[in-house]
Amino acid sequence: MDIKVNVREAQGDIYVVELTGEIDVYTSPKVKDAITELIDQGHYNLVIDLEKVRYIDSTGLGVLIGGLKRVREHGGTVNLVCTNPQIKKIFDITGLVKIFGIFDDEDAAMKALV
Amino acid sequence: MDIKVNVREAQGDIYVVELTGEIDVYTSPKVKDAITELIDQGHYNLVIDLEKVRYIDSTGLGVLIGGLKRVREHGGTVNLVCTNPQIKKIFDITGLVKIFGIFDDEDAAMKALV
Amino acid sequence: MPEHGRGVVELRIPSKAEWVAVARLAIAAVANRLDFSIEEIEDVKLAVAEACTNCIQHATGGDQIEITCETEKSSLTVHVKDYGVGTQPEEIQSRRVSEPREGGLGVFLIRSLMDEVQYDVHPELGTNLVMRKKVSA
Amino acid sequence: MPEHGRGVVELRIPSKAEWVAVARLAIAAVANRLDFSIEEIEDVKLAVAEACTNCIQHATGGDQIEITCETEKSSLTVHVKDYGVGTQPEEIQSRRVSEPREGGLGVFLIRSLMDEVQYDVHPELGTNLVMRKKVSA
Ligand SMILES: Nc1ncnc2c1ncn2[C@@H]1O[C@H](COP(=O)(O)OP(=O)(O)O)[C@@H](O)[C@H]1O
Ligand SMILES: Nc1ncnc2c1ncn2[C@@H]1O[C@H](COP(=O)(O)OP(=O)(O)O)[C@@H](O)[C@H]1O
Repeated sequence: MDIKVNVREAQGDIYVVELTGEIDVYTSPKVKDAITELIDQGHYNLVIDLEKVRYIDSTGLGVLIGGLKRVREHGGTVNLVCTNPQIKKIFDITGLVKIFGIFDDEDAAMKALV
Repeated sequence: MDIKVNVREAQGDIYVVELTGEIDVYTSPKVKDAITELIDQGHYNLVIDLEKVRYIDSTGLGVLIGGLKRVREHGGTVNLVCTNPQIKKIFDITGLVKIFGIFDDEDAAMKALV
Repeated sequence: MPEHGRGVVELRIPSKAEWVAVARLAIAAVANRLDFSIEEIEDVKLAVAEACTNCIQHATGGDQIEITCETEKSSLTVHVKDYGVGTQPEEIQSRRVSEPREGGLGVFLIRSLMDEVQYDVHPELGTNLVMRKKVSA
Repeated sequence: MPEHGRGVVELRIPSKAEWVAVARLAIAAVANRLDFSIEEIEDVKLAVAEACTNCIQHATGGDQIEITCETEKSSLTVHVKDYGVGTQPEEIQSRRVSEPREGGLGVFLIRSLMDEVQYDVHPELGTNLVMRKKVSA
């Protein structure tokens, strides 16, 4: 019932944000802070890896959408890594599948950014 | 929050009862039934494998103690397989470590019976 | 398990973000008593968490959230009640996402994940949400 | 997590075996809000479950169990209350096991796993158990 945020630089000024745990109204501010910091530093191409996320609620989705909106203003984008069926279902029913690129692994998410 | 009971015959008329799940006031009658059935059929040397048990309470301990008492009346015994530290701790603080043979794997528990 | 309990479980948590996880785990344990699939249990978990999140974020002044679960053999009904100064009934609506926006997904998710959803809004007394999920199998 | 909430969480379950798992998971989620180790959380879980089990097995006529958790930064206090026709105070005792016996381990475990344990027995009104666990770290 907690979230771990791990940020690392990949090739070509892409940053990978790897999240572990549960993203809810309590933990999402921590995710938001990490994404905001990257954007403030001028990094606009992000891969957010949700493979180790067991749960996400609407505040978590809001943080992802907020990040996407900000990087888009700078010509960047956010790709997601997610294979968990329950979480993919949430992106499906909210229509967010049409807004985010969702990939099966970090490699694919990264390649789609370059 | 459920228990699965798997009974199988091993060599030398030893029976192995493999439990998976949580043993509490709700699920322990199912464990008791399985053990009682074996004893009623005349099997008095049992290995009860707790490796896949994540939780046991006093009613679960009561079932194990009850089984041990009954097989002892026929010269048999019950050996346990358990390495989970939290569960071992329960056997420790209740003093049941002195009453049960507790082993790291089924092989060891079985050898000690023969 | 042969017998599935009808029963009422009540939970009361402080109306603060850090306690939503308690509601989530408790409701999952309650749902687990019924014949729900894992996916259905996750649905109920998220719907109840969204409801709690809305109490925390929108019900000004309420300091407790009351969650009442009524289980029957083939359905679970959950009441989520707050005592905050609520919203106008017309505020509560769900919408599909056509362009990225940060808010407004909670009620939409609740309506999507549960079979029946009813809001009982008393702007001065708080909001009472009743939602029901049927066992599909 | 930087801030640990003081707060009160209340749970009410039917006094039936199948609901103890709900209390167990809810209390684990509450304990998880404090700085308890995994082992300490397991201790609290088992102690609360044993208390509920005793309500179910010994508190004749009570149909509900009320569990109240008070969290502070460095300790968790749990009240487990039933409304059954209870026992005589002297019945509730814990003992070490010298020979195999099926019963009588519950109260012993509660006293071993928690830091403070107090029974408040009203033979006609029900039993109120208050137990407290301190965060060791
Ligand atoms: N418990 C509640 N108390 C007061 N207002 C509520 C409550 N639940 C929902 N609402 C209202 O419904 C609106 C939609 O909620 P939701 O779909 O979760 O989106 P968001 O929370 O992002 O606004 C909220 O903005 C709020 O006005
Ligand atoms: N909530 C309760 N209501 C009535 N009696 C209780 C309660 N809790 C404990 N007791 C009494 O304490 C005794 C010891 O309980 P315990 O150590 O759990 O062993 P057991 O349940 O196997 O008897 C019980 O037999 C019962 O008489």
